[in-house]
Amino acid sequence: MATQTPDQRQLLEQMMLVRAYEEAIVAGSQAGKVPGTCTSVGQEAAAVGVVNALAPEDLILTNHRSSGHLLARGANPGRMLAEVMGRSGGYCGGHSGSLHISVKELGVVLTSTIVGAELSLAPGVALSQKMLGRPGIVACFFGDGAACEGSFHESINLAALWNLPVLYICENNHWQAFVHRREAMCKDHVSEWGASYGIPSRTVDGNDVAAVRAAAQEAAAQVRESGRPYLLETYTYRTRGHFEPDDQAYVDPAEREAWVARDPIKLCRERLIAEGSLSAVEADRLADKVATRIAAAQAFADASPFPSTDALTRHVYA
Amino acid sequence: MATQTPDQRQLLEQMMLVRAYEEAIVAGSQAGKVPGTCTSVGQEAAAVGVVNALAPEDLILTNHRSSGHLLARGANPGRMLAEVMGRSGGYCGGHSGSLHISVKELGVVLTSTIVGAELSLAPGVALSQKMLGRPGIVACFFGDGAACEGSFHESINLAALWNLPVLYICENNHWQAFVHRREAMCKDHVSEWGASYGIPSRTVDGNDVAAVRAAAQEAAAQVRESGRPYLLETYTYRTRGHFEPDDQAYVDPAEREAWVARDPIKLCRERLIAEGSLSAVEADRLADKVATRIAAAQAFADASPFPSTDALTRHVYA
Amino acid sequence: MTTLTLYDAVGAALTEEMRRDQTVIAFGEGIATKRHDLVQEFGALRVRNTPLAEGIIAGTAVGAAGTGLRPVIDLLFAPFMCYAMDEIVNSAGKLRFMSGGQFSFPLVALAQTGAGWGVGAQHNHNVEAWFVHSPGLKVVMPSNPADAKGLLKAAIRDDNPVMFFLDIGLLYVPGEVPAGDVVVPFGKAAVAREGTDVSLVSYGKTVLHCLQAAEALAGQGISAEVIDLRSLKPLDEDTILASVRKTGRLVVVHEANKLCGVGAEIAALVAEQAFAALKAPIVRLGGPDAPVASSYPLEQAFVPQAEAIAAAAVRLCARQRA
Amino acid sequence: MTTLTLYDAVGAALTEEMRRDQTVIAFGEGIATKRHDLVQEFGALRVRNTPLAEGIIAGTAVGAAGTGLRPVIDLLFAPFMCYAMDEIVNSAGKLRFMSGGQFSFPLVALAQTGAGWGVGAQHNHNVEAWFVHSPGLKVVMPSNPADAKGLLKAAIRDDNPVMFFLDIGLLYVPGEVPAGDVVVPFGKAAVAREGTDVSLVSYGKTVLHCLQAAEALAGQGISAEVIDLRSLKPLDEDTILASVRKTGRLVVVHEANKLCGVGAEIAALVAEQAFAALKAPIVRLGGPDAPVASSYPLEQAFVPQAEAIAAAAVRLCARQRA
Ligand SMILES: Cc1ncc(C[n+]2csc(CCOP(=O)(O)OP(=O)(O)O)c2C)c(N)n1
Ligand SMILES: Cc1ncc(C[n+]2csc(CCOP(=O)(O)OP(=O)(O)O)c2C)c(N)n1
Ligand SMILES: [Mg+2]
Ligand SMILES: [Mg+2]
Repeated sequence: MATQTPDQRQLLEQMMLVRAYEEAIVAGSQAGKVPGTCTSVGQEAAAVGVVNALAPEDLILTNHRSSGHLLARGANPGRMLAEVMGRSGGYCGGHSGSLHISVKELGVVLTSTIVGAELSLAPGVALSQKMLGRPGIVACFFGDGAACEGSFHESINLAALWNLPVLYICENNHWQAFVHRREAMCKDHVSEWGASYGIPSRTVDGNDVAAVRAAAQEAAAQVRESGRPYLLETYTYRTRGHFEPDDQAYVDPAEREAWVARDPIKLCRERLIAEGSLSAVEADRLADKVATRIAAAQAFADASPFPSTDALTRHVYA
Repeated sequence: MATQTPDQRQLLEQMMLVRAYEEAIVAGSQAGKVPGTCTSVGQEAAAVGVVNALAPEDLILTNHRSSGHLLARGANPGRMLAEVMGRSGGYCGGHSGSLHISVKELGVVLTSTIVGAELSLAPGVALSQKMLGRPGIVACFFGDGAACEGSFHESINLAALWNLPVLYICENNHWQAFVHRREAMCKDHVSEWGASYGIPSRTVDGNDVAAVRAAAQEAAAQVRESGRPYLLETYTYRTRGHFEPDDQAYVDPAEREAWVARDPIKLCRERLIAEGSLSAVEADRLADKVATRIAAAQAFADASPFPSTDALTRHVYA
Repeated sequence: MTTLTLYDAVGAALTEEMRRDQTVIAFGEGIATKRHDLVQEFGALRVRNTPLAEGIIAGTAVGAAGTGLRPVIDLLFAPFMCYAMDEIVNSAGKLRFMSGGQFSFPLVALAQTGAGWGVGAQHNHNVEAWFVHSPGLKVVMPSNPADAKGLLKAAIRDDNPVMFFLDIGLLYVPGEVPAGDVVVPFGKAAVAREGTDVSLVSYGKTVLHCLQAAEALAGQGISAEVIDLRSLKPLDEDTILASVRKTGRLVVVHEANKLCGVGAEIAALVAEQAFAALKAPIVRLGGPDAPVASSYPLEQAFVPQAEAIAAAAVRLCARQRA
Repeated sequence: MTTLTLYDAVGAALTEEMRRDQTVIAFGEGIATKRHDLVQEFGALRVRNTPLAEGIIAGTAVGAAGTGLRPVIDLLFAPFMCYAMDEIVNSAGKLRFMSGGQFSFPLVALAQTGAGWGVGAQHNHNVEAWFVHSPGLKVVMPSNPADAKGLLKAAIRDDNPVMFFLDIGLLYVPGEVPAGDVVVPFGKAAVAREGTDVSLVSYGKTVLHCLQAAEALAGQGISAEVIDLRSLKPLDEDTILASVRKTGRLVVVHEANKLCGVGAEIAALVAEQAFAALKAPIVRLGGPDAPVASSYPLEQAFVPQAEAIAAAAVRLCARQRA
């Protein structure tokens, strides 16, 4: 426990950073500074837990709901915010916007906002790793919605068949935009689909950051060792809307509130405090630290100019 | 047994008709009268067994390897041959050719040669049956190759979710054109994939026409009763090439010969003779009968004119 | 007359057609959530949410249309149709012909398209020309709520698959819509403004830019005619050709990539059929051969604006005078 | 010089490029079976059969290309690409731009296209214009084995996704191919025959029909220039415009549907950029807005033939003389 404690504080801090970052985005959206964007409020443990189980040489494929993956990986929130706001200082020079930020230097590759595309791209990335003799597995994040696309079937079948080192992480957050998971699949767990391909698969409580990290560590180790895919499902809940703004009128309040009560940041903080490994003062200090970082990020993004129109046709062809 | 015997003779006769029809196609292909076409030699029991388990009001979706489904359903071999030869007397006026013959009057609907398309179309056909209050389930034939397309996943998930009366029949013939099933999926049986959707699924020996029919009868009854999908896999082998001509140089002769030894027509004939329900003379008489029908069909097709060029843009828009 | 946004005009057409015809059904990723009033009126079987899988949404529509229903599907944003191309192009567009006319496919596929939300190239990509190029499909794209309602009624009644594009930039702009059962037939362009010196031919939101340009041109003594195509296939060749035969000058304007776009088709049509009437080169204004950036100023700069349209028209008219 | 079919020229280019560059790999539905010699030389990891799933074949190519490999994929027949449109259009074509240039996608997608096998509209459908219309993709379609080899070498070396169309009608026709490392650069059309009275612009098998027409026209005293585009994007605008500026007359010919096809693009280009040189209307000859029937005579009638091309040229030249 002694060695784990400081580490869990880092996880807490990362989750708080994600939350604060997304609060800034929401504020920006409400102020008209940020166009259509998705947050991952309520899902921070699922993102932070998995990313912290990866090695630096591992590659990540993420999707439209990527703040947690990026920030946990060490992305600069200022450059992320700038990107979301369409500024030239963003990671993709404003070409991406919020939905498809990729950061090659951090191993976050090829982000697509076509739901299911991360699944179609992952085997090829793993094939490169394998054929070019590079270390590092490929972590592919996708939603329960993406699991309904045919690319789920095609991707897992190929990765299993070709022995590709892909850690598939399905963030089952109960929603596929405005459609409840129940309206889209008969079973509760995407991991049940994984089993039929003959690959290991498992569901973990996605709101418990320690459990997620432990499960992801074990899964990543298996992928590393076997060179074969693994399907890990993080069972969680999207407690803000699908995108900004979203009144969530379609959401069953009882279902949502049960999950809000299990907010991953709250759970983690309470546990650390209960264990005595975090004091209330320290928790406040963390909050201040995170707020300061996000304020600086916001300042950076605000100061970053819009791209000039000659960027219109830049980077189309290599 | 007494009631089954004449019936099994009909199945035998149908299989012999399919074989003779496809031999005519092969001859036509060798004579340059028939363009690219696929036969189903070795798979006759899988087709004939299932189609004979269906009711007249059931609808059928088939694919590029459809001779058995069509003939068992009662299609006119002359109009089929005419279609294959691109003649105006064909079921589709020569617009289809061999790969996508549909015969609405027999309930054989919407045939596509895009592998996997039958899967994508089936739920909609079943939805029509259900919403328009029509009796009849939907039998959707597809190959082990089609099972690798994403449409397999999307189709079964939707049919299970919406309670659609689809009998999925996977004809697992070991080949996906020039690729062996082993190079395309980790498991031997497509039925294993079905299980994870929470629908009944099962594999049957596809070379035993009686076994196929019995399994299909049971499956069709379940679909009819539950209104829900069922996945039946007929495990069989394509003993001729993928299309005409095909030297099969890529085929493992030992694997093929083991299946040729279990040729479905031979199996059925031998069993009936062993049971004493068919004499060698009667068997020869069946062969003659079938040959006469196919000769007449060929004469019809040969006499049918090619369509005139004003058919070029006919039936594009309704 | 009532005032409706284009989004609500679509809802009104859907409601009226579902009332008129029991076989009309609607499904898609969230349509039952977003248009919950339809669920309330027509029940949860006729208006349905689906799993997130465009291929099977479109395939199910094709299967259902071929066997007696008249489905309307919502594919959300146009680029998502990439997952449904087989079902749209190879099945909906071809199976009637391939079956020798045994089947027909009365279905409507709705998709939002174009600039306006700043969410980048995988949401904002105008692909209507693909479907004009593909046989067996009809393609429409209204520029205002009234046409949206009338064209959608026509689309639902049509026995062919119709690709129905909704310009995102127009979705929440209100406009006058005639009450009642007003159907806008396919293949009839609207002359949005009459003129004699130059023809500005467009569809979707750039029709409005053409109208602004025409207004500006009027101030400079140039009389511009504005043609709103409304349906891209069937295309109203007669109205286009008649206009160019009158004006002798053509500017075609759209947001989509110029290369092999609808503008290319119209330019080619005119260069073939109204060549003798042309007094000046044809001008196309369209998007560059590039994805669209998310960044607001870049997104806006992608779309041909009134100034550029007017400038092109002035150049063409100057040529003649010179 | 050796004599090769187009099919074998593709094999030769693949072999040479795989020898030259370890990162070139090839996969698809049956490529390891049909081109077993490649497996023998380069091993079962670099040349692979795949499951029957075009989406994941293309997606895997995009993923691999974006991270260091140079995949060549065989998608068999062009209409099967409908299952890979997201991977090709939304991923391969856009992710470089969307990432602000962080990634590039050096991949080649092969597909057979056009009439010749009599297997109907789901095998025979020319969709090259879709990809010309889509940003970030290059598109080529050779008319002979030598160009097939040289263009494929260029395609494999190109850092962008290249859609490589093989005309089925030409696949087994032998032709002279220069030995060794001859690369045919993109964006350079070939003047297949020089002439002064009319420009016949085409690509793929209809180039041969244009050459036959030119031969026939020569007998009637009409000197036709034949341009073989070879690459459809980038398009060699200079060669096209120079030819039309010389001849003053243009016939564009292809097998694909005319509506929003490559012919429309070329007609529009000329009507914009070489208007003053035009002595007669532009003529497009292309497929009708219909799927292609399987029936042999209908399949053949779909494709513009030499007689129709020559007749169009005669009409255009007569106009001038009249
Ligand atoms: C192919 C495609 N279809 C639809 C959309 C629109 N869309 C964006 S996110 C989303 C929901 C995705 O659900 P899920 O995969 O569960 O991820 P989540 O948003 O819940 O994290 C939808 C429908 C899209 N971007 N791409
Ligand atoms: C989407 C698509 N990809 C590829 C093909 C080419 N093709 C036709 S049949 C076939 C093999 C199909 O295998 P399977 O589904 O097992 O059916 P089988 O031919 O074995 O009966 C292939 C690859 C096609 N028609 N459609
Ligand atoms: Mg979700
Ligand atoms: Mg098979």
